[in-house]
Amino acid sequence: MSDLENFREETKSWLEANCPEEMRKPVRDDSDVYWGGRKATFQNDAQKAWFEAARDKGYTVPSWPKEYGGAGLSPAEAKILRQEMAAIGARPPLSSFGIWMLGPALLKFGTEGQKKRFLNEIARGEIRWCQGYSEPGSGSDLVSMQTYGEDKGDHWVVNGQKIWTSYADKADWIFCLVRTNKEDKYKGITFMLFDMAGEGVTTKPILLISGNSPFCETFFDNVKVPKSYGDDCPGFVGEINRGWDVAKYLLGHEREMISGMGGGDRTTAIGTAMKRHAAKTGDDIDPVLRSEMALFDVDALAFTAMAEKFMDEMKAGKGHPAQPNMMKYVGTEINKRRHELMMSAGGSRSLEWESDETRGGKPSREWLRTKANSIEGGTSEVMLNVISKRILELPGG
Amino acid sequence: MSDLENFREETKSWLEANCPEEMRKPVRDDSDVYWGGRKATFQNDAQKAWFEAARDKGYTVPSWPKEYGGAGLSPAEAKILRQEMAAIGARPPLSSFGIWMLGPALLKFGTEGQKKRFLNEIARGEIRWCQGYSEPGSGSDLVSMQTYGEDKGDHWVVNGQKIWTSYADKADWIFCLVRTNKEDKYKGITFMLFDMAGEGVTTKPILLISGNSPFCETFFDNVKVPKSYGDDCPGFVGEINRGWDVAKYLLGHEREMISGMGGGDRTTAIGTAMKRHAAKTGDDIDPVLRSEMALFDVDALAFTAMAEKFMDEMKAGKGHPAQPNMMKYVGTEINKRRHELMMSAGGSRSLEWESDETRGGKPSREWLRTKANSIEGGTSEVMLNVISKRILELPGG
Amino acid sequence: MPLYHTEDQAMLADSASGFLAEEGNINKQLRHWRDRDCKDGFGHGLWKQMAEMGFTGMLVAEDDGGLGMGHVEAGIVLEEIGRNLTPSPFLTSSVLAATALGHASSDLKGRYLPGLIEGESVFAVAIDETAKHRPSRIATKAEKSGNGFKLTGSKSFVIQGASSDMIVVAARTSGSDEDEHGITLFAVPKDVNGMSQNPVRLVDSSMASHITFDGVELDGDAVIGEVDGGREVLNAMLAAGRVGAAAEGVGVAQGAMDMTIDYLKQRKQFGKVIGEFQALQHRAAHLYSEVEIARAATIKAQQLLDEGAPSADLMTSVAKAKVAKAAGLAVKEGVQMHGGIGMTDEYDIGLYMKRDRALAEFLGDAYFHANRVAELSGY
Amino acid sequence: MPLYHTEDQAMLADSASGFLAEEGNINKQLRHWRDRDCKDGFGHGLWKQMAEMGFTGMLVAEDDGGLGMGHVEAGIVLEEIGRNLTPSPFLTSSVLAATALGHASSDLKGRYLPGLIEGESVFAVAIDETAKHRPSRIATKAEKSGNGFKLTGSKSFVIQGASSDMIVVAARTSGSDEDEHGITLFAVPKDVNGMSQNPVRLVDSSMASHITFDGVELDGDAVIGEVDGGREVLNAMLAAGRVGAAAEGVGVAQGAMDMTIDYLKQRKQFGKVIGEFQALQHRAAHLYSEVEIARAATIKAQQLLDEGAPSADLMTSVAKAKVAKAAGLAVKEGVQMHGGIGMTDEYDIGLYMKRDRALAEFLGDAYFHANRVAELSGY
Repeated sequence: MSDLENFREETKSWLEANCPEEMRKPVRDDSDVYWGGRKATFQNDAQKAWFEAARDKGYTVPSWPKEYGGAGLSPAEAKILRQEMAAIGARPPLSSFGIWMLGPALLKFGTEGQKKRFLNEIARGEIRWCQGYSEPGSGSDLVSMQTYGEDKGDHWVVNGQKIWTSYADKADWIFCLVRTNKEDKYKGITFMLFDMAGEGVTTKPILLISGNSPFCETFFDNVKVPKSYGDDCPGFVGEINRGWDVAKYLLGHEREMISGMGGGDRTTAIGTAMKRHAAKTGDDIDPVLRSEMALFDVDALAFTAMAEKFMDEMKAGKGHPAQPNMMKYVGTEINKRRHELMMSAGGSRSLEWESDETRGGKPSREWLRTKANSIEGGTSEVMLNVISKRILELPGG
Repeated sequence: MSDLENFREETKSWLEANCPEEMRKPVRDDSDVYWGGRKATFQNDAQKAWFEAARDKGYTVPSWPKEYGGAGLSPAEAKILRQEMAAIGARPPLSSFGIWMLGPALLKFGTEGQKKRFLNEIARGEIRWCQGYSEPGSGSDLVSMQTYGEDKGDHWVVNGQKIWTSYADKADWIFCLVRTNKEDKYKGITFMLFDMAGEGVTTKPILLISGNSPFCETFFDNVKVPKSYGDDCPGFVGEINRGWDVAKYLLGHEREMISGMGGGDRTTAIGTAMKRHAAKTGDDIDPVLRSEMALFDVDALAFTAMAEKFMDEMKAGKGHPAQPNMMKYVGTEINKRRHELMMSAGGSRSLEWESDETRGGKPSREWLRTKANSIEGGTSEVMLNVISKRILELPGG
Repeated sequence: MPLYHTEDQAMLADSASGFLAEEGNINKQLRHWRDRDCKDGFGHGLWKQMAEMGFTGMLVAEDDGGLGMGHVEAGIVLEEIGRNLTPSPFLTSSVLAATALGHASSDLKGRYLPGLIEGESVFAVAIDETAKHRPSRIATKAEKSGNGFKLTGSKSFVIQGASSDMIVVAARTSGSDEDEHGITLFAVPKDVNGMSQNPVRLVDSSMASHITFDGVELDGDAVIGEVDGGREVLNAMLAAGRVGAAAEGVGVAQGAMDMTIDYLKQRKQFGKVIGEFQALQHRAAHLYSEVEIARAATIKAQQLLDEGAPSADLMTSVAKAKVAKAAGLAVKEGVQMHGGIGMTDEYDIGLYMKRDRALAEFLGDAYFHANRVAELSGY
Repeated sequence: MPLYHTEDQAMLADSASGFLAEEGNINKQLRHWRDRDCKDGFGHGLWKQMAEMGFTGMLVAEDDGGLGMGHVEAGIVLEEIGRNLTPSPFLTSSVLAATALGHASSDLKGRYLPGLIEGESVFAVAIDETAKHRPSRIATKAEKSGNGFKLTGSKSFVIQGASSDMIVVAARTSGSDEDEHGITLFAVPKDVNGMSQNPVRLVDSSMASHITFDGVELDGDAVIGEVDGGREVLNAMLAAGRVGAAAEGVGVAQGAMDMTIDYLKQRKQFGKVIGEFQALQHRAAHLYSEVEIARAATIKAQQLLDEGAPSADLMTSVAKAKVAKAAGLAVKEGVQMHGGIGMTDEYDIGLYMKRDRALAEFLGDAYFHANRVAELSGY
């Protein structure tokens, strides 16, 4: 039996022994997700047991090196673990922006000291991170951000405001873009790391048109950010004033994550579900709406094939490097259309905002929430700009 | 009985007496249109009789002053004539770019001598004019035209090329934009008038994707254009180097003519006709195509109302002066969609290019011809630019 | 008649826009009542003011104490209501119910119209029985009992049902569910025994009721128009309501568009005002065209309806569908062009998106009416 | 299997694109034959060359002397055919007819396949009987007569019918016009008595025949597959032809798009290359996305068909519809972005528009297949 086959057997039995039944049920909402951090509490014993078992095995971040809290799995082994977890529907033992965003950045740009400290804290779920990028004045034009850190020798004094900082009110630390040189737009930003519990940091949750959201506004009023947290552990990633390189890397990383979503995973026609739904309520689907669904399903099912092709090509290192922008553009636009059609099929019932029959207005709130898909993580307009420049190589503009 | 009622009665009886039966049948194709000019021949005696009666009455250009060959009708009288001619389906006795384009320009910018000579020639169908505007290098960006007239004192020597000159191969004279000052883009163009029979003028018909067309390429090789055709009759309209003012006026005029078209006049749903047509051939209309037709008919019938509103507002001097650009944009896009749907409804039969059943490929040739609607007389892109600048007052760009 | 407003109508438009911008604006009405979780979803004070402005009885015949105006005039008020997202009983009470009552006995008129004209009363209409608009199908039964009727069945999407003093209910007095004939309209007063309402808040913060009738006893004089002959009145009511909803939708579209164009002129990115980006300019210009056309179709439908022209029915569905499309585009482009802040409850553009959705669904969405255009055109 | 080409397939793509760009390009083939008003609409010389390249017998089983390749491989050739607008019998003969003959008796195979593989023979298929594709309805009758059949009826839109040595005809041997069962396919040789063809030139310069069968006598061995059981073979033929047409359509879209993007980089207006205008950039980027997705759907359908997966049928209609939409957008944007010269016969972009139209109609247009997607999905 090959090593990989061995590994698969071991993994199966380990999961069997360590992943409780309750942790094999689909995640219903955010309360089922364990985010870790200082203020974290467990939903139940099962969640605690599953997290701790995974943490001790390094399976909160399986492919990270052992010395940073991971299990040092090879890509092939990591894939097997994913497959076996999917097979039993195991929930992720730990979720966090540390794992998704800061981790990859540190693995690429961090010092040994930073990796040892911060990656282990992330892997062990001790520190929950949030991301400080956008500002009210700088959305698509991120690099125009103004939050400023004044150099005070061994530390900076940071003043300014960030927006769209997810879970800032729940996070312990923030990785944050701060301007440290007003002369140079691109080479004047530093990628800082600091504690949200520090003096002068306040957060305010943002109410969306769809209702409550994880997003916050975050304000910095003379926040002291040390340039070093000790031996070989600077308070910033990469070089001072070169934080934009780190940010760009993470944005690409983020876009790739998003580009996999948005209908790409769905393979059933919307019309099928909608007709079944309408039949329950004694409705039938209007012929013109039916046709719109048919035309949508052509686009959506074709995009499903595109998503599969995109993933296959990514794995094989084929395909244009800017292709994630196209996937993000189309995927989010399709998802918006899907919810428009679902609202139409649902009729007046789907307009209800708080009723029990709609579980608190799920259809309309989800419909409204999809409108952000084509804005967050790079607007559709920016995606189209990138496609025309980098893929079609159209000039200037 | 009021003067207008009198006029209506007189008009009725005059038409009754002078418009032959054959001239009350709908125009089938270009051969039914009398364009006048030196080389003109009449299709039949009826066409000759109708033209001559109208010419002698001044009804080839009813609202032009009598001294220029018109009948000097007031707007109210002209409207009555239009109504009564429409009532019996009378064909226009004479058609020409002289009537539609040059005439209005001369009435606004021409000298008395020019009006006396050229307007009378137009009204009497003696001279057929064509328009020399576009050049291969300058389509939407008309003012970048290069055809150059070198000043030789009492005349210019013109060299260059025009494109899209309708019926240039059949026309006697041309009104033509010629650059007379290379330093000033806008104030360096002269609106010249000259004889196509002169030395150095050659024309070449353009074959379109839809087949033969009235369009030509026109080449000028050292063409001599006199600055004057005699007392008070210069060889140009307006001032030298200020021809762009005349051209702009005519472009606006042209856009207003076009903006009335394109579905604006149609009031019956496309689906009705298409279903009848399909039934004849034993076909039924696919449900999704039917829905597309329904959605189209919503747009087309709504645009019919818009066209009526637009005309009413124009007559009353209401509405935004740039509104014709919107009408042109929407009208042409709707007309293109209409023919796409007609082709789909017609199926493989409508693909035929030469067959008798399709009268020589009428459906497919007309479909292809509509693709020029959103290009000629100002592209849809230019229309959208104008709307955003002049109506929405969006900045620069 | 030319397709633009007469001088009188232009004057009405001026006063309506001034009044509603002042008294009916988003902060004073929609947000005010929404944030207080008001059970009506609108303000009775404003309703009184609208009565003083002479709006409430616009469509009521002069003989019945109203102004005897037409749908063009009602549409002028509705467009301003749409532009300001003003929550009010105008569309349901002064357009739909008033149209039905126009066909009612002098007794019923006397009972209900004065309250409407005074802005004292609020009325609702109960037509739909499933989540999609399908007036061809009326299953709610009204059986003869004594010299009256007994009402049994259920209705949904009854806007402001729980706030209403009277509800116009379409019920079946004979024939089967899909029959053209056999419909009767009833004026059902609030608090009748056997009527239970389940009011729910909708996405646009308005209130709509699911109503069940469990053997509700009605006098014979509650009948509006002819017994079994209610389809005609129902159709008149639907036409008035649809062209009215179209007019309000034009206002929603215009309001969302104006707000977005303004934003394009202010918001800076990449060192320039985003309104300078040609891609956005072209989309804005296209949106402008669509809104203009939607308005033209609506005015045309209003005029035809006022003239009693046979083609009014077709044009009404054209207008309702076209407005739904144009307003839908306006709010989608509005949120997208506003970017992130367009998603926040703090900004108004999202409120336009919510209202547009509810309004488009009311009395038949774009798909319903496109299909109706095809059917009326014989295909 | 990953959704991209294997090394062998990539090699095939290289040789096919090189060969067709060189020998099958627009001037050498489409314009050449069109301007000579060629009665075939394609060149037999190129057909021979395609045989030498090994294309003609790609889908023919190895036991039958072919290469036994799949629809992915055939699609590679078809995409290049589409890109170059190469007129050829490949789609009708090597894909549609070859698929039918794969179900035929060894006798029929022996009679027809060698000629196909050699590039000597050309075959056509006769399915449609009205102007719209509707294979569910087969009215052309084949009555038993002696030990053979007698064919009566008419077919339309038979591509290259007049140039063909044999035509695969779908006829009814039992049941009524709309019946699933009772279809039989016949291999009808040219010049049989009672078959009259009316060949017409189509918008894309290809030739299509209206064919009438007036009691055409056929031997029993002309039957392909089972008597009355032809539906299965017909469906296999349709699936192969549709996914093939989709592949060719991807080539048409790509060719039109590439030509247009190039033009955007060269054409100057208002002092800059028009490709700098953001409105055109966004439309071009959107077009790129649509073409990419259409290609992905097509490859997916090809793979599923080669695997014999049950979902192949659904994905085939998805691909045919998506390609029609994407290619339709490519040629419309192509002509519009070229402006005036795009309307001239001198430029090639108009030829793409013409071919796209004919190809989209062939074996069912976007509306037909969108409706089919709905039906296959149970709504």
